[in-house]
Amino acid sequence: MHTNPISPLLQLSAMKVAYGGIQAVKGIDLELYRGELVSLIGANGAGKTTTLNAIAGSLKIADGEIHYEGEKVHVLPAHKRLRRGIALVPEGRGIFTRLTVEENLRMGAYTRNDKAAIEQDLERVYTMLPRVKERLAQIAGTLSGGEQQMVAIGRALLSRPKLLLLDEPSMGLAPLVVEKIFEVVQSVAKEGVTILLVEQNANLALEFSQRAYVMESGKITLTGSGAELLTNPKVRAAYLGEAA
Amino acid sequence: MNELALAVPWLGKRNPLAARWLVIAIAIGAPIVAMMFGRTWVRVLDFALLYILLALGLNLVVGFAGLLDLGYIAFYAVGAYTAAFLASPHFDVHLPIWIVLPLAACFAATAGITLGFPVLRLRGDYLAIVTLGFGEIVRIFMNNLNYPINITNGPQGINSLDPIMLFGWDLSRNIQVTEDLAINSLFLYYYFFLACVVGSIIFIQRLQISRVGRAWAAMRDDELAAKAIGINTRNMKLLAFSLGATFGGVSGVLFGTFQGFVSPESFSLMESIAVLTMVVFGGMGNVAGAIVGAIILSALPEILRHLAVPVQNALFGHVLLDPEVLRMLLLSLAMILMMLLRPSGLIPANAKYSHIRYLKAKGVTE
Amino acid sequence: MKQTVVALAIMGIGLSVAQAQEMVVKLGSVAPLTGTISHLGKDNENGARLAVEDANAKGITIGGKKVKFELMGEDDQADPRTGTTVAQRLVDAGVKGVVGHLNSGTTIPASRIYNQAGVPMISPSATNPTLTRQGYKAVFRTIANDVQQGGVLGKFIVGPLAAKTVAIIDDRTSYGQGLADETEKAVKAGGGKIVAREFTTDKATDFNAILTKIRGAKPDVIFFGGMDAQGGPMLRQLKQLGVEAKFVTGDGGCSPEMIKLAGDSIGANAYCSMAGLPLEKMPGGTEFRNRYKARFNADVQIYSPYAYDAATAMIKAMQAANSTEPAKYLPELKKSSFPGVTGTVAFDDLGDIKDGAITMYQFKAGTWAAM
Amino acid sequence: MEIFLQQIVNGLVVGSVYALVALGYTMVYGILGLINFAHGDLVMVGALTALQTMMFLMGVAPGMSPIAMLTLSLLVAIPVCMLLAFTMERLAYRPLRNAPRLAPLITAIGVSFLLQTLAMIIWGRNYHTFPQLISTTPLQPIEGVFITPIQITIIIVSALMMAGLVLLVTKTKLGRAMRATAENHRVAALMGVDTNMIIALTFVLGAALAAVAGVMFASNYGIAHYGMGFMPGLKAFTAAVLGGIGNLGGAMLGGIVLGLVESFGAGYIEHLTFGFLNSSYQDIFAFMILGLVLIFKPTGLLGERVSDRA
Amino acid sequence: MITLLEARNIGKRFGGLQALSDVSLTIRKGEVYGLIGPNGAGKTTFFNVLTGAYTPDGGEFVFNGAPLPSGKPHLVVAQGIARTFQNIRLFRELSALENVMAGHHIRTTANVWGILTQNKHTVEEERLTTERAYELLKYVGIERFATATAKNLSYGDQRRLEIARALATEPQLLALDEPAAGMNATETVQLKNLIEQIRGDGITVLLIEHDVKLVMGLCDRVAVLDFGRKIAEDVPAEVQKNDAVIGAYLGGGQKNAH
Repeated sequence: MHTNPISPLLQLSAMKVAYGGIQAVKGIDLELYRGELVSLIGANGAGKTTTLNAIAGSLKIADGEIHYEGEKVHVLPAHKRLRRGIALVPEGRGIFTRLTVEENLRMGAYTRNDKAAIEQDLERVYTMLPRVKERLAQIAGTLSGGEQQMVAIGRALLSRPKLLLLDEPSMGLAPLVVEKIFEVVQSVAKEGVTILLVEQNANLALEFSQRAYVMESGKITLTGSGAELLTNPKVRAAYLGEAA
Repeated sequence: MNELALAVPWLGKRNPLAARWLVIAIAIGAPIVAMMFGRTWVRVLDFALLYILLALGLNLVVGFAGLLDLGYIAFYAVGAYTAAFLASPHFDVHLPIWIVLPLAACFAATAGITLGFPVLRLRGDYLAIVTLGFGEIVRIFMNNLNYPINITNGPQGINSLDPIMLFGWDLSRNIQVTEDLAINSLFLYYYFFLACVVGSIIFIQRLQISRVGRAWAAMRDDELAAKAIGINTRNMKLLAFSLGATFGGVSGVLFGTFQGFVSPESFSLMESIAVLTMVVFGGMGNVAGAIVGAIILSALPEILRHLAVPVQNALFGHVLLDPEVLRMLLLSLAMILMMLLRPSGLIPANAKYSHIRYLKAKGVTE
Repeated sequence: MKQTVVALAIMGIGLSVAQAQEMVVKLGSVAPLTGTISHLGKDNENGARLAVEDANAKGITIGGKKVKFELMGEDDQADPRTGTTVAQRLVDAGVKGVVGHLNSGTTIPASRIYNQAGVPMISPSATNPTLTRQGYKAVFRTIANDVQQGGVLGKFIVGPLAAKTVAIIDDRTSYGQGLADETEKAVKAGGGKIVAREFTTDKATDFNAILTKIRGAKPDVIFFGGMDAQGGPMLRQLKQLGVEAKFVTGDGGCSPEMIKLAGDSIGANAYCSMAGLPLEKMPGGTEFRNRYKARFNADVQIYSPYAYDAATAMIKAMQAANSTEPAKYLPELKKSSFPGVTGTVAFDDLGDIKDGAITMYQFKAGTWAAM
Repeated sequence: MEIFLQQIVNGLVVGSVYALVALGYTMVYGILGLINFAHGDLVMVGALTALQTMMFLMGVAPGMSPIAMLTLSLLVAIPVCMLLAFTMERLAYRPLRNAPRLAPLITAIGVSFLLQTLAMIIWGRNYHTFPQLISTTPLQPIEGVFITPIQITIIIVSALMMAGLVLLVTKTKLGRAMRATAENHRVAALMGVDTNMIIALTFVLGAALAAVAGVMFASNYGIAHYGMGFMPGLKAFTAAVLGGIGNLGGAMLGGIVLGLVESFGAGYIEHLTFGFLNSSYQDIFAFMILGLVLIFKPTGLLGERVSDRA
Repeated sequence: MITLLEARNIGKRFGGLQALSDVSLTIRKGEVYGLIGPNGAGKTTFFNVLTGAYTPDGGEFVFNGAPLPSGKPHLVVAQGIARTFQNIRLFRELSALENVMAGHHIRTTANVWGILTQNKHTVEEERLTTERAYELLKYVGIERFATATAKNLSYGDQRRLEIARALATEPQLLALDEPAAGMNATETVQLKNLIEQIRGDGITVLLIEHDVKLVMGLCDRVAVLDFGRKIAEDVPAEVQKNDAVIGAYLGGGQKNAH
């Protein structure tokens, strides 16, 4: 399909999400263009994860619209959105703990039937994530947190996504591991995959992102380039409680 | 009683007081109306009351405390056999009902704790299968304990249980009021059972609105949080098992003495399932649901039995399906459709665990 | 009374309006029509139905009125509680007599209700001795009880079969256990030795474990107290396990169904007992079998001839008393004595079938042949 | 000694059937957390459908070889059961996926009654003789130990079917998707798995196994009846829990263990309890073993710690 | 200052993950003590070990000078420690009032016999429990929802209800696990006031919180956990300046926005 290069790959308009009686996302607008790495930062409970889940189709939206490649995708179930190229690496990694590492990776290619290409992609993931390759036959639940995160990202890549949604890839990981993971994220971005990153580690996220949105209590309160926000005192305030 | 009154369609919400009187009137008048259709229906009502007792007891375990028990009928068996041992020619012991009833309640409660202890750690479906097994084990023991010593008389069952004597009245005999008017024994049983049911409802509602009822509900809704506020979940589970079992035991005694005959066939797995179905069908976790479920599901087969032939004759001009087949068909469809249409049961739980009247002074109302 | 009629009409009971000069007399038949032994239940009902239809065909007149008999068939689900409810239902419906129930466990509690209402009850199949020892005047049976049948079986095992060692299996039902216990007593009394006593259930299909154990005890004869649905597969498994002992069972296994279910595993070493004389030897016995087949498109199972005789006994008693009122025809029923399909139908003081002649059968040429 | 070996054979045969049926319970439980009470009745439908087909075939082609007849009848029985399971899932269980926990259980009991009643209407109340197309003449591989070709077939077919299922589940893409769905519906959907389809498929696969189990069960005992599914169903369910419900290996192990326990229980309990207990307690060994296992290992023999399913 | 709770070298391991290693800290009577750290740092695990949901692999807690029983949550509550949960865990089918009444369970004594006979003690206790629960609802400001079913309350109100329920156990130490998560600014301010009020009433508060602003504004002292270890313990102003803390929080450690 030929699409206008200037039109956004993903566009959320006035999207609201509610569950369990709580309105977690209170009408947000957000755009993502092809090839961008954009991050969504904010305190715990601000609605970031909910936003990602709504885009991927794990949660139904209450109001508003999600356009992807110019098409309304919020009516589609999650598995159909994946087929269109939206992949989510969920918070807490969502590894299938009882499957082996290789099986986890192959689950990523579930919708594909091009066997040869899958094998190629697997090889690419192995080169990108050498530590994963050493553990292919291991039950994924026994991996360390960092390794699991690698597997989760690798798995998402095997669906050949156009849009990759990453939910807190650094959560609970040691700084060295976090660094590794961000290297991977960057290399993925370089290959032209559009990335929307939710991250608590604001410094890191903003450093790597071209643009970022700041969420607070279900609303987007700030937006700008990564560098701009990095020096924005409001961002620091949101995290460390320093007087703004 | 309030829950039951509120459950009365239409009237319940508009005029609870009238609804309450209606419920009382129905409870008292039912057998008289039923008698117009024949004694069968009074007997059906008698059994319905026994099922209400069972359903109330099981609701305590499953609905209030959230413990799925598929072997509940075992306690019914314990009660019935206690009556058979203590008031029949079998051992030639003939104790009065006032001794048999509490003893049976104690035995059943003990059985409840015996079941409860080993299964404390189990949850959900594991608990279900182990309790199912427990029910079968009890039945199989009843069926086989005629050897090497004859305790239960095995599959032959125990016959000629003593009828219930109340203040010198023999409930199994009709009372001749005048020459032409006799009060049928079925009525006597009905009102005696009704008294037991009313007593049970009062007891259960008192339990429900107490620290115990709240602790059960808490445990059911979130066991971890219940522990975190200091509820000793182990003791509460055991209490639920033993109290639930007590109801089973009491209704077992009533069943045994009413039938005059006890045999293991009456305590099959299907009976456990039937009682559970009543509870879920009516609406788990509330007294009114258990009662309505028990009435409907114990009477429905009889009504279907009655209507199967004439209705088919009227509709098709001849009998397409044997009445018993049609009955099974409709019963199974009713179970499926009911759950699909109202998964929370006929009367979804709306149980109260506190008395708002204590807060009247503070201006709190429903 | 008026309300009652209206109420009944509402409930869908069309009160059958008798034609002038024709009196409708209802008889009840109760047996499990659902559940594991429903095939036997339906057989019972069919037997009673055939008797009623025969009587109607003959055109019987009682008390100057032409009588049309109607059979009310009910399902007691082999459940004691349902049994009493159904019994009450029959009494309410004004039946003048009841053929049933099938199991002793349901018959005993139900008999109390019939007795209270004064409605005669004849069970074609409940064999527990207790039934007729409750002191109820209106309770009868056309089948030999466990003591009668077990005694004969035991003597047969140690006598004609000359067994020294016997293994006994029962299905833990009231029938199977009662018969097995009585047979055991008789075998012991006759000097036989019980080398194994094993148990199964009326829902089981696999008996390999207990049969293997019995094989280890090497009995001359294996006796099974239970029904054909277990007996058939049991014979097959005996053969598969290479057991060559003789196989003896009671009337519960004395059916064509048993032969069908045992397939090619049944042979001349299989025996069974049945109360009464063999159908073939009775006047009208073979005829009964053929007519039954023609009418219901099914084979006689076990107890339908007894049900037929039970219903016939009631009808004959009514004719003799010239009344359909239970109180009036009950004395005649007690005095019954006529050649039925299963032998001479006459009751002793308790209501048991008198001198219940019990015939032993051996499997020969594809069928049970009287010995 | 030969008695001991014979009891092993007896236990293995029964256990294989239990295991096959238990797989169906465990698969559905693993993926949905639902006890599909009607699963046992699929065994019955399988057997009776096959019987009907055989009757038909005997009528139209009397000379057909037994193997061909058995195969054809399986080819009818399996799809019938699969279709039935699919319908069951779609109409009775799927709408209840988010309902209170006990609602689907009651529905399942209702479905079980319904299947039995329909079978009673279609096939009548009588016990039917099931043609024993595979020989039941016993062989004696060891003096005093008897085993029939049909029993050997049962053990082999069960083993093959189980192996096939294990291969399917562990080695194929579909199997991966099933395991992934069982572990986490949401994430599986994120991988592009149509979880509804996978769940329906699980039901259907279990039904196929049940159909085969039914035909083998009926062939072995030469008997078929509308109520025949209940007891094996109950035992198989027990076996599944014993092994650790939701776990394929557990279902197989549980089935075999249960078969052996019943067999040895009936054979030896009298000696072990000095004559106090006897084979009349055969049916409770299953539950006693189950109780004991669960007391010491609440998740069954091979079960893993399941997280709170509230 | 009197020490209320002392954690001595607490350790807890899950499989390969050392969730807590050698954590020691001291909470003084009457203070609000904050426990912060990035996601996965071990804060909630510390809570679970403290309240008896888990047994620690090493170390012990001393409360009011006596060791706390481990692995027996109801005994811990009896000693006077109450908690809330990160992902609210109310008794969903009970009303708000009943939730709080359930919380009073451990301080009441009616038994089955008393309940059956409705003796004086039982009736009186029940009345007092009801009134007290209502007072607590009022205390947290949601008394108007007393008869509403817990699951129907708004998120913020559910949080308050959970606190009221914990207070009903009559604790000396109230442990709050991320009470402000998911709250908006106004709700957070109200929560802050509530916690201050609780402290004012003499109850010691242990607070896990992500909202650092809230923690800094509220706590007397703060401990920071990172990878299961305590990396700092001090008054808020000092903690905020601590490099290790800034590194753990804003990430990377190498990038410092000062």
